[in-house]
Amino acid sequence: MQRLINRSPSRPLRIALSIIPFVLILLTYQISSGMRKAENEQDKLLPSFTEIASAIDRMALEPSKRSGEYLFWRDTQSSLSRLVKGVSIAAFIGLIVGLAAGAIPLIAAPLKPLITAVSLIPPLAILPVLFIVFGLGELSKIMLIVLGVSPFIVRDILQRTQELPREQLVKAQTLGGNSWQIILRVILPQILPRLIDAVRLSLGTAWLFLIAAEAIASTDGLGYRIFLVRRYMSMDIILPYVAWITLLAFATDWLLLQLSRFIYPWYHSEK
Amino acid sequence: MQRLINRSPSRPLRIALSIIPFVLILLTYQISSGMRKAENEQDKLLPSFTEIASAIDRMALEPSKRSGEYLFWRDTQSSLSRLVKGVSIAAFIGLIVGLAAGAIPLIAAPLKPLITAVSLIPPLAILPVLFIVFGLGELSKIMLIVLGVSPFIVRDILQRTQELPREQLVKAQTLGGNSWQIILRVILPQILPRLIDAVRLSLGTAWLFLIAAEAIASTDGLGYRIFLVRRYMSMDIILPYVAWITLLAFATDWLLLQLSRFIYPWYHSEK
Amino acid sequence: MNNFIELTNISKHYGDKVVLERMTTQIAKGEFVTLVGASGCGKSTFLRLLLGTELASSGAITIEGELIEKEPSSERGIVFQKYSVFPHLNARQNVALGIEFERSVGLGRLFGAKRKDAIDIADAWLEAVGLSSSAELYPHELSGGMQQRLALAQALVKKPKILLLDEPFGALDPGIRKDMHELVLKLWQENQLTVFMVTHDLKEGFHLGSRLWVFDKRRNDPHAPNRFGSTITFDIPLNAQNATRNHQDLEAIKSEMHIVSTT
Amino acid sequence: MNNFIELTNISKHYGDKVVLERMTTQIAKGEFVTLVGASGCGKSTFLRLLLGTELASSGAITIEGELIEKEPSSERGIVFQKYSVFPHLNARQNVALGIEFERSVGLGRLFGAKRKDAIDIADAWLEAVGLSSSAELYPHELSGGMQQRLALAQALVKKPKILLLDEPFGALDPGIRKDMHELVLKLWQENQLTVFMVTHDLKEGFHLGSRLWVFDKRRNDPHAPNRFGSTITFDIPLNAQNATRNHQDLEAIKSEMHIVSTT
Amino acid sequence: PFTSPAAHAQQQDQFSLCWSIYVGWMPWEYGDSSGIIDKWADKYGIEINVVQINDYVESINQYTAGQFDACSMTNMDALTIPAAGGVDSTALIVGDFSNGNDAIILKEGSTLQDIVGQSVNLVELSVSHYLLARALDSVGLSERDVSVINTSDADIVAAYTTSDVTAVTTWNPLVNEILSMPAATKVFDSSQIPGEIIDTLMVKTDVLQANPNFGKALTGAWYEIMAAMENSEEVRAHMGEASGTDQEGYEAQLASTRMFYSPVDAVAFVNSPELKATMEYVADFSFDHGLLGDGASDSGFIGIETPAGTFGNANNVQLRFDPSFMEMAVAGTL
Ligand SMILES: Nc1ncnc2c1ncn2[C@@H]1O[C@H](COP(=O)(O)OP(=O)(O)OP(=O)(O)O)[C@@H](O)[C@H]1O
Ligand SMILES: Nc1ncnc2c1ncn2[C@@H]1O[C@H](COP(=O)(O)OP(=O)(O)OP(=O)(O)O)[C@@H](O)[C@H]1O
Ligand SMILES: [Mg+2]
Ligand SMILES: [Mg+2]
Repeated sequence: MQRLINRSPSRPLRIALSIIPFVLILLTYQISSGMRKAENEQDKLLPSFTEIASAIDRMALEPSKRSGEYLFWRDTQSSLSRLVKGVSIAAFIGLIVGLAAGAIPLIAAPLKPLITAVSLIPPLAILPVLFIVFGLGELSKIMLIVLGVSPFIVRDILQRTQELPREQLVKAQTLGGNSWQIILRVILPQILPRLIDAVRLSLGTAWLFLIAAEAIASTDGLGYRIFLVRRYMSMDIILPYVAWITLLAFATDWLLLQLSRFIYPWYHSEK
Repeated sequence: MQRLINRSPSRPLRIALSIIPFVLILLTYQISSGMRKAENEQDKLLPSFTEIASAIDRMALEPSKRSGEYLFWRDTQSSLSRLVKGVSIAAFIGLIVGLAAGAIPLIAAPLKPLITAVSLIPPLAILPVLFIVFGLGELSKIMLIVLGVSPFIVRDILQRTQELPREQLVKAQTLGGNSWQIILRVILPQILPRLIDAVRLSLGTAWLFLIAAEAIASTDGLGYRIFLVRRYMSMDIILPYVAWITLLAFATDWLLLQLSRFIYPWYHSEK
Repeated sequence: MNNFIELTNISKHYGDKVVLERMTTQIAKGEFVTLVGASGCGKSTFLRLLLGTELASSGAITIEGELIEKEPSSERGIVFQKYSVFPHLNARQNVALGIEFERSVGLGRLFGAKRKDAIDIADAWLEAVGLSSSAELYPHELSGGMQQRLALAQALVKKPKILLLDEPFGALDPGIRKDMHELVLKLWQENQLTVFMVTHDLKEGFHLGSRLWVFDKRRNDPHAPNRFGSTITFDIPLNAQNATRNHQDLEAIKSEMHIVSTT
Repeated sequence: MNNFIELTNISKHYGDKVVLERMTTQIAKGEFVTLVGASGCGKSTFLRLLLGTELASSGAITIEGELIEKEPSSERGIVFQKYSVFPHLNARQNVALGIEFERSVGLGRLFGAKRKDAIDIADAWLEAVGLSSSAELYPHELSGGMQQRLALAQALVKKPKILLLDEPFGALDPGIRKDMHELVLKLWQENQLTVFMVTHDLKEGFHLGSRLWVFDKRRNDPHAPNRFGSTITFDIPLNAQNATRNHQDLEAIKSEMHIVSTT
Repeated sequence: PFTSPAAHAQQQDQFSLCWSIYVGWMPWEYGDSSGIIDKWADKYGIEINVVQINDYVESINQYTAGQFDACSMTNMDALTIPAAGGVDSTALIVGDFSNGNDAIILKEGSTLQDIVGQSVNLVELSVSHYLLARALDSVGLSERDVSVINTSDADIVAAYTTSDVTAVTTWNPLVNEILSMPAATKVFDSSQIPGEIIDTLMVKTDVLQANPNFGKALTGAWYEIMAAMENSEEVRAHMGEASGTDQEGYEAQLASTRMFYSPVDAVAFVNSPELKATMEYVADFSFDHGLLGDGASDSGFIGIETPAGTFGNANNVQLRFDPSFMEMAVAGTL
């Protein structure tokens, strides 16, 4: 009899084990839903799977009566485009600021305490100030994401830059590189895969802020739809939307990882 | 002339440099506020420092007419108590689940995909379900924090546990330890300082969820007050509250670090 | 006494990669086997088979006639190059841990008189490895050499039949190494251990061992480097008396290994 | 030729801790100085002073009569034990980098014919260190020994006057080391370098150097170990001819160092 | 927790009520903190738990999901959330109607017609949306003539300060805040459709039927609070502070609210035939915007019972206006 800490499940067992919790959750849901439906046929809190399916059908496969659009896809597209823009800007800011501060001590000195302070401010609490600076259009939604995730990315990149082996920077100097050349050819290319890591870590927060932003003022988007239909408690729409967001979050994370593995094989085999 | 990447500011220069951005921000604020006030004396968006001071005075130093309480301090107390409870529960869950899954492969198999999925669900989108499961009392606010941060802590602790050098576990086995003893005497004590790290990293998110929870169902707390006065756009109250939250977040982080340094000196000199 | 440990046709492969190939040998009780060989040739893998953290792909290992336990156990002690001691315990606690595991099944922690007892034993072992004055220090407060001394004390407190050492002094200074050699030889003799020690330093292998093994591939397919595994290519009995013989062997193996490692 | 590098009364301390103490010496052009000494005695610190990443607390270092530059520059090449090559560049790019820095001030990157040129030079150096067939490989695809060869090629492409080596072979296998020794000696002779090499392996020091320095504390205050710093306690001229002399020295220093490192 | 209290409610002696911060519902806060509700609950031998929920929609959702027996909401939300979700609800108390509390405000332009082509920020599918639809209708326009941007009520004041926003429809105190800004013209408000936006206390019909004492206690308490509120500045100051402003601010909101301080007025309002007509408008609007559920084939899919008669499907009545408890208050039999 092996010790518990030494026993690993075989591959088929592992797959079986990993499915079980999901099956259990679905079962629990179905039972709870059935119980509520038995009491109130029109209960909206826990819709049956048929209701959810018909809601998906309505949102994703039939054009909306009012606008003729496939709402689900339009929401997805708007949200993803906001997410991508917001995260890209945040990544760009994170890269520039984090790299500059990480590589140049004279920049780190004034920036570090400021970044710490900014990262601690809850952006949702100062929305009005954000509105006057960025207005209320697409920009403000994107900027909320940027504000939500860029402090994290900046801090992360700053730290990763400072973690690069000192030896490399010394070596680059003995090869005659000046500061700019070293940043461009030694530090930057090594930080890029780490930037992807940082982006992956911050995606959850980005989704959070995206949904919050779409709840503030919007005419489409996954977060918009969730908050809109919340007004009449259409959980049959909310639940598949949430599941979809979860799936999208998972997919973006996975894609970024594959991308990074593909472009930066040296980074992934280094570890 | 030294390369930029080699030049570090002296200590006094560094302090001076780190103060500059804050001074600049305050100045920008004062000028913007002045400009808005010049246009509309009643402007509430960017209150003058005197207005802010008088709001602080009113909230923190004078008892409320209605309840006789010092609102600011009561809000602080309520929020902090929720935060501490929520984060403690999340840390506890994170420790137990993360440690068990990290140390015992048979537990990791079913749990890992589930944890990944749960960590990707945006809790804000399924608020109605959460409130129904946990009610609307103190519990729901605390649970929202727990749901918001425990997936992160679980994943982090799981990873940290698996990162402990394999050699240590082998060594412990050659010393005759069984799984339970090894978890108790070798893994757990080494994970505790890492738990403090994880908690520190998750404090920002915890504040976010606390504020969200207080905005929805609460009768006191820092988030509640901000939400309450937001409809009157009382920025003279909101801004000092936000600054206070930022300060509290900074202080809790700092305290945790000191605590960890004090209890686990071996951990901090290891790195 | 002769067949304390027996290996019969042991092979080990990871997927397609053959690491060890058909090894058959016997080890007598009380031998000090030193293992040398190029990096990646499978020395650590061999120790892991003896330790029980890996299973042989084929073949059998017996100790005193019984099949080896498939998990690490207290009859086989180990010291790695690094991470052999627990950073969260001080020197004394590190050594006492093995006793606590044995005597407190539930908590793995002793109290009161039992604890006192365990501490006494631990202190005796710290004394034996020359760490008496550092009993209260944590590993991070000890030098590399002191940490390895501690790891030895920690392993020996369980009175293992077999002691496995995987480049225990690989990270130490030459000066300090010499002391460690003396210590290991002393502990080996005093505790009637059977020792397997991997080293990168041929001279160390000759100096310490009562028997030296060179691991190498007997066959090599340049187009499929993973096809063949290592085995014991030299098995040299050593003893302190015939130093000249040893010296000749050293030179012979040196040139041999040179070829191996650059092909 | 005699006073290529001059050190005058060099001391280095970190806060209260004195690491190096009043070192005065001269090094001729083309010497191969090997540095040995206990761990932490200040060998790397000494190299850092020569390199310009640290400033001496007092005293002066001159090269060809001029005060040393206070920053690393391309006249002083370096190879560390690890991290000397850039993981994101393949072998050829690693070597070409030094040329690109020189010929493209703005981007540090060459294109077209200029790039072709740089690649040719890089390939010649890869050839010189025996890495021709690995030009397209990334460091993580190279063995430890190949990485150090690459690091040497990368440093030498800048034609430095001084080459600093900080335990360049510390992480390599004994077998591979031997090849590296030959390579370093070859490069030293072919390029008329002045070499400073730190090593933990006394034999290596004797074998490679034209001059061997032992770093040690001349004085020691047991109650204040930080009070006194190291300096050059032995300065032994070596040459391949008088091997016996060298051997005696080796034994003498060995026992000496043993005492040093355990006090 | 997923099972709601039994659909066919039995007698119980513990009840819960939720309310959210709004001018017409602040009396619940006062009733709770002053002990008036406890007093009336004691009188009928029951216990009433009063819970404040900041987020209005969340409070209705929680009520609809079965967490509360009673909840304060508008007539329209009562139709589209609980009634459409199969939770048969009765308007136990009709406390007031909006008489200017909800308004359309333009930055540029002085008449409603100027709104054509503008984006209007409002809480979509709320009474603001309804008000906008009614207003447009009144001048021969339709929703197609504007574009609607869903904007959270919490952010609408701040949103108005940005140049992106040119028109909003919202409620008090947000209306008063926005009107205090330099460029803000009120072009339409709820006083022009009086009696259509009604603030009520909804109670689950089955709970009420099984437990008339719950209805009596609430009604009794409400009108005691009303009396105190009408007569005491101090009480109004208290309510003002609890809603995050002061007495002055609160009085300003009251000015545009037609409070039914006396049950007589409320009873008369509920009994009038206009109520049925109002609910018809509301049902039309809700149906047009898909708020009555997928199954709804027309605006009468859900029956609405008023003293003046039932609108829509009499076999699927889910929303009832029942003046009987308020009548007891008139008669003094509570
Ligand atoms: N778990 C594993 N999966 C696949 N290959 C492995 C595994 N463990 C070891 N190997 C491979 O087996 C070979 C032998 O490894 P091992 O660690 O035993 O070598 P070693 O002789 O101890 O080398 P070194 O001197 O560098 O410690 C190596 O090529 C290694 O890549
Ligand atoms: N930046 C620093 N601040 C403080 N002390 C330092 C610093 N750098 C080195 N030291 C100390 O100076 C002493 C000499 O360090 P150095 O790295 O030069 O030793 P070394 O001889 O190279 O040792 P090793 O053989 O282990 O590489 C050590 O005791 C070290 O702790
Ligand atoms: Mg090994
Ligand atoms: Mg060194």
